Amino acid sequence: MLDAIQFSTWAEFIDMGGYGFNVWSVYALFAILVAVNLILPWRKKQKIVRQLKRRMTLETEIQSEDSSNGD
Amino acid sequence: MTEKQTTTSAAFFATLKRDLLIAFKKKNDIVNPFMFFIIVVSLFPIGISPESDRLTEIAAGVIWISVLLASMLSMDNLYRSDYEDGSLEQLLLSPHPLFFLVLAKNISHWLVSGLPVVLVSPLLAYMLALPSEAYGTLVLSLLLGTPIMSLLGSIAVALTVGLGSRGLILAVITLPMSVPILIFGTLAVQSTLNSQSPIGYISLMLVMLSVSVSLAPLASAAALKISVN
Amino acid sequence: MWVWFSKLGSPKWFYELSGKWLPWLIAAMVIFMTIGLVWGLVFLPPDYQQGFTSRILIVHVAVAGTSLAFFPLMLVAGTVTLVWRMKLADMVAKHAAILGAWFSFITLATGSLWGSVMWGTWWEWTDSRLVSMLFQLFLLLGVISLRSALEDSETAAKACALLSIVGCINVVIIKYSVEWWNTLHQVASPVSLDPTSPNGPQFWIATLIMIVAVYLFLSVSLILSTRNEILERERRSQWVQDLVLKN
Amino acid sequence: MSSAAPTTSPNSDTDKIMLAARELFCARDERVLFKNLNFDLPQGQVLQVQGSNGSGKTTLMRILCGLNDSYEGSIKWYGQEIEDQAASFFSSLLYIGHRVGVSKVLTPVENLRWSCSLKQAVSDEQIMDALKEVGLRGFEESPCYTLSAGQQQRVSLARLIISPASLWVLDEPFTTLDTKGVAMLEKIMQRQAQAGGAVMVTTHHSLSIAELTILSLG
Repeated sequence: MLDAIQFSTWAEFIDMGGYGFNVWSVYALFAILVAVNLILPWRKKQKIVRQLKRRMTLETEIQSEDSSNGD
Repeated sequence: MTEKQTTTSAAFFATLKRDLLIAFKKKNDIVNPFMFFIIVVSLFPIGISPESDRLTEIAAGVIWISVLLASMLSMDNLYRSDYEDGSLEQLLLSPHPLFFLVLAKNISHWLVSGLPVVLVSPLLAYMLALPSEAYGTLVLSLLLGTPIMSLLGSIAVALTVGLGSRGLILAVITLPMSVPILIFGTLAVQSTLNSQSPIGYISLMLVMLSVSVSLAPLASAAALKISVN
Repeated sequence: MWVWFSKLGSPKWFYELSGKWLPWLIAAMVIFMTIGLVWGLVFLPPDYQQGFTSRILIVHVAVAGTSLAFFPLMLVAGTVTLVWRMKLADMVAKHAAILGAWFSFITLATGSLWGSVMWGTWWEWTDSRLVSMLFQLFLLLGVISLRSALEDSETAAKACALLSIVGCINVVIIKYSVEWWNTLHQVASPVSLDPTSPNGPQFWIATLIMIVAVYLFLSVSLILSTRNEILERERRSQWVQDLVLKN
Repeated sequence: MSSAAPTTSPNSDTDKIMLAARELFCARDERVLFKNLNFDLPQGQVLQVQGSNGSGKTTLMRILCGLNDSYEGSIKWYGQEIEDQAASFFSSLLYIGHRVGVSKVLTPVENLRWSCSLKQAVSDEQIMDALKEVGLRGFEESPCYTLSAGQQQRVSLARLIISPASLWVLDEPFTTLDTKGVAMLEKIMQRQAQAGGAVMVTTHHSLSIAELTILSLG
């Protein structure tokens, strides 16, 4: 298994046979694609849930005020 | 059956006549795309080079792109005023197939804004030093290409007719769609310049035109119904 | 059949079902992506022609291949929206357009990073794949801007559905016409190397794994966004409120 | 918000029901405009739709015309689905909305020539007579941008006189009309009802028409 590793030093790994910039940029872009499109929806969901909760507590407060005023 | 048929054609011609009448009364709809086309084409030699050799090389592309821009900009008013004054609702409530009424509007729009541009194109081709043997192909390709542009643009205009301020959205939607026409139109001219027969490209454009004539008005009609909803 | 179909259209049903599937999809995505990336970066032997740049291709080919799926997806979603008026289809279509634009952009960027090594140029008009991907990106941006311009959500849904259908037909025509255009302009083409030219079996297996990983990622991201859209659009319904209270 | 009760006239035993709406429901952007809305429109009746601003009057009118399809429920035309007989429905329908469908660039005659020929053949004499009846004599050949809003409204009303359509759907046709114009329109509507046609109209006026029934929305 370890024989199959194509690099013997870290520097070689970073260098990628002289094309380090291009190879790593591509992997970075891919990482951005994946991260952004998973993290954004995930954070948005939290935001939506938070807003919904706030609105619902507001509504129940208004309702309870209304009913106490009505009595 | 025959009775309905005649009224559909009557409605078709009534719509065609009405739109032509409006265009001739407004005049701007005819003059502006035409002027725009001439001005844009005249800017290229100033921006690139006055040498006729270089101009010859770009002539077909410049004319074609300017035609695309002119036809796109002139599209904006295709359904706009009808939408604002309520005529569009009347059009949608007609018992006749909307396909033909939309087609009538597209034809009238092309006659008014597309055809004049095509007719003046040899003059501009001369100014851009395009060899005269290519004039015929240029005009023919434009004659086939501009109606396709009108028909495709009509879909985008119909989709955006309800928008208050449209800005450049029409361009963003329509221009990418015009790529195939641009390719075949300019290739036809180029092949004439290389003394090859442009017949292949011309017949391909003919196919594209007939497909657009039979499908695009359907999409435009559906788009109008969506926008007026 | 109809019961199933109308169930499929129900946002609540989709929300519950996708909630069950999501952990599995995410797990599969992580596994495939880890295998693909580690293989690609560490184990893949250099290609005899392209050296280590073949590592770029594992990612590029996977993303490019997947981004071809967006217009067909939007074609289906658009048809369903227009014919059966299924709201769920529109929610998927909305986020498919955005994700599709992302994919197209990354395809172009990774493609030019590869091209800059192999062709010696960042942008090459003689490569028909890049050109037609560029126009696919433009068409997707058109759909996105149309949606953001239209205020009424129902009008926006139908209008974007129609534009997606027209756009899908157009993408196909553009693709073939650009290819043709290229074959006629090969006077001084530096594009002698094809991005799909490496032919070691290792390369293709790694690419295949990445393609599966990217498709899984696409589904996960699309499902997450669609679920958000469901919560937003159905925020007044009882089941959403119950769900929020449980959280 | 509230539902309206069916308001069929009590003596509708032999009248043919032209338009029947059942269980109409319409929500716009999550706001319910109306639900459980039922009504019949028999021949020979003028149905006035009333309701406060934003109660969905215009939406209802557009739904009935088929301009708006975001609703649930059924609308039947002589007992059949409208889609099954679209051509006959649309040739019997005449709709005048807020936007009256009059192009400002054209003259009244040119406008009517087009808008009437969308439904049926029309002669210039008919158009001239109709324009005379709506009080636009002398304005036949002036472009519509020189006319006042009320006069433009009258141009569109001339279509009512020319058209043989049996169902009129008029959305706020009185707003820009003067007293004379209101009386004229009431007369035309009454004539339509007496001839066996039907009218649906939204307005806040109290109409003096014998064949009137009222449908209240919210």
